[in-house]
Amino acid sequence: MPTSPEVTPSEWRAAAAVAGRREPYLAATGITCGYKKIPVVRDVSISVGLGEIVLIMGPNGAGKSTLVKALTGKIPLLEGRVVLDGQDISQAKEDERAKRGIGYVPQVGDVFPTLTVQENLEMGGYRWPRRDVRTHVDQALEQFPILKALRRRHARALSGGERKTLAIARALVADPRLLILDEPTSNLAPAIASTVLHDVVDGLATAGRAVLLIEQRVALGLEVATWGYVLAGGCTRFEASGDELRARDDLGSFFLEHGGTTAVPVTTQA
Amino acid sequence: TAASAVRSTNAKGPLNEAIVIAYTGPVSFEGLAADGGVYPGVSEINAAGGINGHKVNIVPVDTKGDPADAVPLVDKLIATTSNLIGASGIGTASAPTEVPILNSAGVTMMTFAGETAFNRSHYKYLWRLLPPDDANGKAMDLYAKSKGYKRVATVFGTTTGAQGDLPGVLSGLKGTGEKLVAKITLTPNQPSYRAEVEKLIAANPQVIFTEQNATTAVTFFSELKSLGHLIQAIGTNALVTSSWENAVRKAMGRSTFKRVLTVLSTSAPHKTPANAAYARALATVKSKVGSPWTQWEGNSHSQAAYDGVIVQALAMTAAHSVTPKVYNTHIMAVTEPGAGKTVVYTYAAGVRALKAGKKIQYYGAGGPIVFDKYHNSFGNQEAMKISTHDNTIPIATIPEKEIQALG
Amino acid sequence: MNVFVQTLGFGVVSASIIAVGAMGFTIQFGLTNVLNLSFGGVMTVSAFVAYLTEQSGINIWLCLVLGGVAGAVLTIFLGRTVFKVYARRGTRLFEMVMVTLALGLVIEYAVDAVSRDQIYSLSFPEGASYHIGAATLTESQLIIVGIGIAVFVGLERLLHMTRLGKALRAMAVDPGLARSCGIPTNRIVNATWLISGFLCGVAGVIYVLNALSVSYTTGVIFLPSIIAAAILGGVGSPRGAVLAALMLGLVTQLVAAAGFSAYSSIAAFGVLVVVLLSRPSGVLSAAARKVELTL
Amino acid sequence: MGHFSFYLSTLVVYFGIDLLSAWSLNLQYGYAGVINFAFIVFQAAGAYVAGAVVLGPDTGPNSYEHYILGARLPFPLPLLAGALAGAVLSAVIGLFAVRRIRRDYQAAVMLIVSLILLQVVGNDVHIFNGQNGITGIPRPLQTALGLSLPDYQWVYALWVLAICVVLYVVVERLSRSSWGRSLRAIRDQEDAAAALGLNGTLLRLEVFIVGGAIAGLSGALLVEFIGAWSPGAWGYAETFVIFTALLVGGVGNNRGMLLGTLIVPIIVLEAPSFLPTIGYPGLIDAIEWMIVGLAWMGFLLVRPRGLLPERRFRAPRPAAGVGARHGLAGWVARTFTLGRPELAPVAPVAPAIGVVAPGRASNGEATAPVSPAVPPAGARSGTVGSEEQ
Amino acid sequence: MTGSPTSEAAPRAGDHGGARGPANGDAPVLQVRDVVVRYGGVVAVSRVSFDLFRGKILGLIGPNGAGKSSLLAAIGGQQRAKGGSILLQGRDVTRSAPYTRAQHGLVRTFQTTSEFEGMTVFENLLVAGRGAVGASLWRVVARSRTNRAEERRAAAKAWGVLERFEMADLADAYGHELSGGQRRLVEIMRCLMRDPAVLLLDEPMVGVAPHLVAKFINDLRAVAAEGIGLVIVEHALEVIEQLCDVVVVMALGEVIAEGTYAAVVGDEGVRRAYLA
Ligand SMILES: Nc1ncnc2c1ncn2[C@@H]1O[C@H](COP(=O)(O)OP(=O)(O)OP(=O)(O)O)[C@@H](O)[C@H]1O
Ligand SMILES: Nc1ncnc2c1ncn2[C@@H]1O[C@H](COP(=O)(O)OP(=O)(O)OP(=O)(O)O)[C@@H](O)[C@H]1O
Ligand SMILES: [Mg+2]
Ligand SMILES: [Mg+2]
Repeated sequence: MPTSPEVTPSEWRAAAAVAGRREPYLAATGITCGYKKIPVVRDVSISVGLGEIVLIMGPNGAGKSTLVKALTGKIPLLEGRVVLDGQDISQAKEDERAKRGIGYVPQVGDVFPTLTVQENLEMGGYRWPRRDVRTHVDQALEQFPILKALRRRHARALSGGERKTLAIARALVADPRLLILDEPTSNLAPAIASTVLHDVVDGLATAGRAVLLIEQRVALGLEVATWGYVLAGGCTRFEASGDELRARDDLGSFFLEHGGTTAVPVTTQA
Repeated sequence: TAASAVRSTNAKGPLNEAIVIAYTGPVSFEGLAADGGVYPGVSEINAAGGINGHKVNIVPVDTKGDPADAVPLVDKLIATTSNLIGASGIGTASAPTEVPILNSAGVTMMTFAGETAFNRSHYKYLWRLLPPDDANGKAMDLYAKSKGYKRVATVFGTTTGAQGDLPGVLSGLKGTGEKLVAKITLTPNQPSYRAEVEKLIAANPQVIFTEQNATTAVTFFSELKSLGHLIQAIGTNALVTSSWENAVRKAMGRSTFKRVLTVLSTSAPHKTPANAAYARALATVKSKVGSPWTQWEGNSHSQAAYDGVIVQALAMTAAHSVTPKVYNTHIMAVTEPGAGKTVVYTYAAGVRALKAGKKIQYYGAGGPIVFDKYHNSFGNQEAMKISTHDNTIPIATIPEKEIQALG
Repeated sequence: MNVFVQTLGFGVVSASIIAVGAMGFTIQFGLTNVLNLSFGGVMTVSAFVAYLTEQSGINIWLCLVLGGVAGAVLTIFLGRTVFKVYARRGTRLFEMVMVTLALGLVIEYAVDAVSRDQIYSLSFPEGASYHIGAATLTESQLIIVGIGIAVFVGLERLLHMTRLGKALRAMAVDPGLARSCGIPTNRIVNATWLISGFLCGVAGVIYVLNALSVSYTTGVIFLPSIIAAAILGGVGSPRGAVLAALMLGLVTQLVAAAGFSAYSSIAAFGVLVVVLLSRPSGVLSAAARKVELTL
Repeated sequence: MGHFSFYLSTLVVYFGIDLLSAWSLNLQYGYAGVINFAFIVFQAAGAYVAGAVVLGPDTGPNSYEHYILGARLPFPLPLLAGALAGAVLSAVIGLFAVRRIRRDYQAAVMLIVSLILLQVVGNDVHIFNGQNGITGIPRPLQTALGLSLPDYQWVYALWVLAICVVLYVVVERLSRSSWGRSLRAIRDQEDAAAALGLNGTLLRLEVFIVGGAIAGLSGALLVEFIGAWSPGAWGYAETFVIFTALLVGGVGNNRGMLLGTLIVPIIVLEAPSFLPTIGYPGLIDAIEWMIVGLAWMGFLLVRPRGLLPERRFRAPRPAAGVGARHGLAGWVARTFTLGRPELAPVAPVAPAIGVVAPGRASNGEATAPVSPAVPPAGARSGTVGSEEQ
Repeated sequence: MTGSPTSEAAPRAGDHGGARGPANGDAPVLQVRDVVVRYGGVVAVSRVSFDLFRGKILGLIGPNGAGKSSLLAAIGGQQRAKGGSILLQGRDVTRSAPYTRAQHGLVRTFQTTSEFEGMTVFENLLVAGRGAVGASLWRVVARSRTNRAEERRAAAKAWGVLERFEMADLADAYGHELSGGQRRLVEIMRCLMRDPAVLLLDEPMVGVAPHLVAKFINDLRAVAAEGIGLVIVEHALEVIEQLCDVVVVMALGEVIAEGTYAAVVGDEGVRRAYLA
């Protein structure tokens, strides 16, 4: 299988521009990463521009979470480069990347169980000066009123959805320039899921932030995505704009049929 | 059998004397005391030309005071040591495991282990140079009685040695008629013994019988002192080590220490030529023994260890053999007093006398050595004050007969 | 009766000694998830530092601070040079316990070698005596109790009121997530080591002030009580550690006063077992079950 | 030579006994996750009881030992008594210690139990004679066999090894059985395992008792060999020696224990005793311990999973038709197309940045090509294979 | 497993009695009566009741924090019910330990995945697969022959399930090496290994690729068809719509509506509490 040779950021930008993308805020090129030095994701390049909502899709075990773990610095890169806002952050530590404006809501392990809701939110605002934390926390609570009543509760004593909500709110407290959400709608009731995607995610993009979204409920993700990547077996196999994905007649008819809530096709058994 | 240690009488190369004892662990002081006797003894022998022309080496074996650790080490000793002429030490804690192995391998043992189990032992190769622990305990009773004490308290740690002496103390008290007002057992190395101290004070004894390790003693006596009740204490022979004395002396204060504490130990005449020889030999090995080296001079355990080595060597000379199987039967011959025997105080003198065809009685640094049929040598006990580590001041002697008479 | 009152007062002193160590231990265990059995070795070293400085005639309370500093320095040194290396290699909880144990052995016997296997005793003026109720306590004992209280108040405030404290707690449950929040976990871990090391050192010194002798086994002998108090109180909770230390201190002294001195520490440990049994769910939290080393 | 063989037989006996201990711990820790820092207590229980039931009646004023019912049980009953003692003590301690508490707390509780019992037995002369312990335990059948001590030792060593072989089979079978699997399930996720019908406390108690019986047996074998037993022989540090053997050998691998026990007792017990004598007494020992500690740490750094790590269970593949690839093609087809095969992806195209060739994308073709579903073969099998030894 | 679900008219009983009324004169497999769950001061579930019959699928929906998981915990025994009673196949199990309930035929999945991390995927399935044989040493020793047969059966079944959920490649992967969705699949496959009387599923489809969701739906239908009672909590409403015979809506710990899916989503109160 042909793999791309070394790609410089400028080439990348050129390619992206032609494809009708915005200038990348985060550009990851030739990423190879995995666990214990054994690659799971191989030679993947993706980018997110400010104002974009980029969706990553793919079957279970495709390497989506692994890829974003490499972007946030949770696992080391085996190859490739991560450039954030023109600066190479490939070697930067996780907390360093967070300070530079990458927010991250992991798929699992997304809150501090032994801290209260309030304290969790405060931790989200760790990068702010002390006196500003309060206002950021309050803003986040405004967005998710469900958390207000739970402020003093330990995070381990939340329901699944409350917990996910808290995780998202915590990431918002940091007011990141790039927010990475790994399956944010899981465990969320439809109403909150839709708030998250349409108000929060869309709102961030409108406000000029970059959002990288992983969704297994593909249709839901596509509602807001401006660009989509399909990942499988650790490689990107396909990418297209959100419009294009939505426009494909087969997909379109499917979404219409199912009210757009999720992509649950019902197939006959093979 | 294959188990005899030295097969040839005409051994080649140096002879090996083992010290099988705990150098580490809770009873590590035994190892130091053994070293304090064996090293000078061997040095004296070598200085006098060795045994039948052979030089002697020392092989220390650290049993850690743990029988399970001791077994493979002793087996290894027997397996890997050529010309093994004997074993010294055989400390209290693991003696019961080691003795059978060494005995069946035919290694002569010179021990100061206090176990009452050996009071009637049938081990052919085992010789004990110090009285058993309970004799020491009874001597304490007798001394207290002689001082007119009526109300006594025992304060013993739970270590092996302490538990060996305690039965003697208790059984002795029945004979002396003193009243036991408190029997306190100290779990070693606690940060405080406040409750025990309070209890002791409440019982209002006139004197304390005691044996505890240094850490325990420091804490216990400082608390006793800080509550203003530091009364007279009588200790066992295990307290005569410089590290114990230093630690406790500092905690009590120098003059208090001397005033309060009396120690009972096997009596050792200080002025015999044997003592002088021992002191000289000790000086030649001062870098090899626990410091300060002078402390071992008056230590009954060290004296016993020293005597043990000399006795072995003299027996070998008398038997014209370095094989334990052969010389073991000559041991009594060089120690027993008897009419017409030449009394010798040093190895060199003994060898000279034997060469001259005389029968000898070795009179040791720890006094005369008289083995009974169970190979035990008893002796007088002595009460003493400790002024500095190498300066003990005898104040009374408790004759062996009185101790035996007590039960 | 009087004996009991006396011992009660004294139980508080023992409790304070245990509590200081247990608080140091508990925050290290709670925040880095390392059940650090080399803690005993560090206490010994600090105790020796205090002994040596005391020998050179420095005021004993200054020695206490020096001992604490020694503990802090040694702990952070070990943390950075030893524990971290293992954590990077992905050493897990249990193996780490074994590492700390081995390290404890190394320290213990290094001290043994340097101290020539000897016991060193301190003669330290105990100062005036005070009668509090029926109990008599010396000045230094009162100061020890004071230290215990001060450490407790300080730690509680630190953990629950300050940002550093909250970050410490956050990191304890999920270091990865903490990092992705931008918390500089490295610095925070260092802070933990410094604090717990300092407390460990202080504990070693006040233990020796009470027992009045120090040898290479001092810390190892003291360690079980500290671990017991830390666990009884719930790992990571200074409040719990203090309560547990009080319980252990009083039980030990009362049982001894009742005449079962051989069983006093046994009784104290028995309390631990009983309490752990009666509230197994209290110490079992879903979050805490899957602990990850935070180094 | 004769002497060396004598020494060797001793080492073989110790090796066998440590091996039993390591298996017992492996069962408890490697499979059930119970960190039994009180291990040595169960070995001690076996040793004391096995010793005390052969000592016979009190022998008079000079014997200071306390005996159990004055029994003088014949071989091999003492061994069984030892195993039983280990099992019973395990059951008693297990009743509180293996309940559901945090694993590290459990470890600490066990450590403390170990300290408590050592103190109780050491401080109280009425229980197995306090610090002095029991001594003079006869070696089984020594007189009956009429062998010299060295020969007898070899017989004994073979006897121990025979027991090891039997127990290897037992332990290996148990740990591979569905019971062993249940233990591991409980260890990993007690809630989930309980929801599948497994009683965690019972399972842990069972493994605790089985381990305790093996420990007791090892203690009995040991005491019959050395002939004495006292608190000096079961300080809690002894437990850590076995645990180290476990770690060195590889947790969860019964064969690894062979290596572990071969290496650790030799490092811990034998190698240092070959060091030359220097300095004051005790210095060598201190240095030895430092070396042991450093070696131990070094090992954990270099081979943290042990010499023979736990073996991954390889599920036996059924004959055919299984293991077909599942990849992108299927996923896209099923996700986007409602199973309409005509939209299944067609042509292979370069992945990553080359996927959307600028020219083609700009002309707005609606059907961007999709690369075929070829999972990177190396990725999966590589990940799995990484754990293999 | 049976036919095309799109064509198949799942037994969506139009009458209210679908899951509530006895389908064929059966007694309910699971009866929940006035169950209360409290955490300290928080009342998570207050007096909830329902009956579940053989072969029926009950959907439990409601906003986040409504008390759905708490209710499942009370039924499964992970949380002690502070009031009310739970009858499993007519047996009162309100105070039983979770493993007893499981042995009496109740199997559940958890909202946060609970794979056995130190075991391979295949072993994960085997643990679920055998009856109660590995549950105690005694049974393993005493029933070694039955045991072996049972193991073989379980292994065969495991391969089938693995194949179906495209996890056969990963049979030998450890639980801790799985992706989020794969962990969920293990959870799902584990409960399909069992032949329970009652199956409780707490958001089983979260993070699972859509086509596998479809398969799983089919499987659940087949499971129900075998006469097993199912309770499923899910926020993906189309799953509930396709699957459930009856839907119970909870909010703030109480049941606010129940009935068929259509009836329930049409309900004004439900719209306000959940869907808005
Ligand atoms: N351990 C706990 N301690 C205190 N309150 C708790 C605890 N667990 C859950 N709660 C509270 O109980 C209520 C019900 O929680 P539950 O998990 O049952 O909700 P749920 O319906 O499953 O929600 P979700 O859809 O978000 O999973 C919530 O308000 C939650 O905050
Ligand atoms: N800690 C790990 N160690 C080894 N392999 C892992 C680990 N985590 C994930 N993997 C493997 O890497 C592959 C990719 O996992 P990843 O979590 O990135 O998948 P994903 O695309 O996020 O899937 P999902 O949609 O199921 O969350 C999977 O096949 C998984 O088995
Ligand atoms: Mg994922
Ligand atoms: Mg829930």
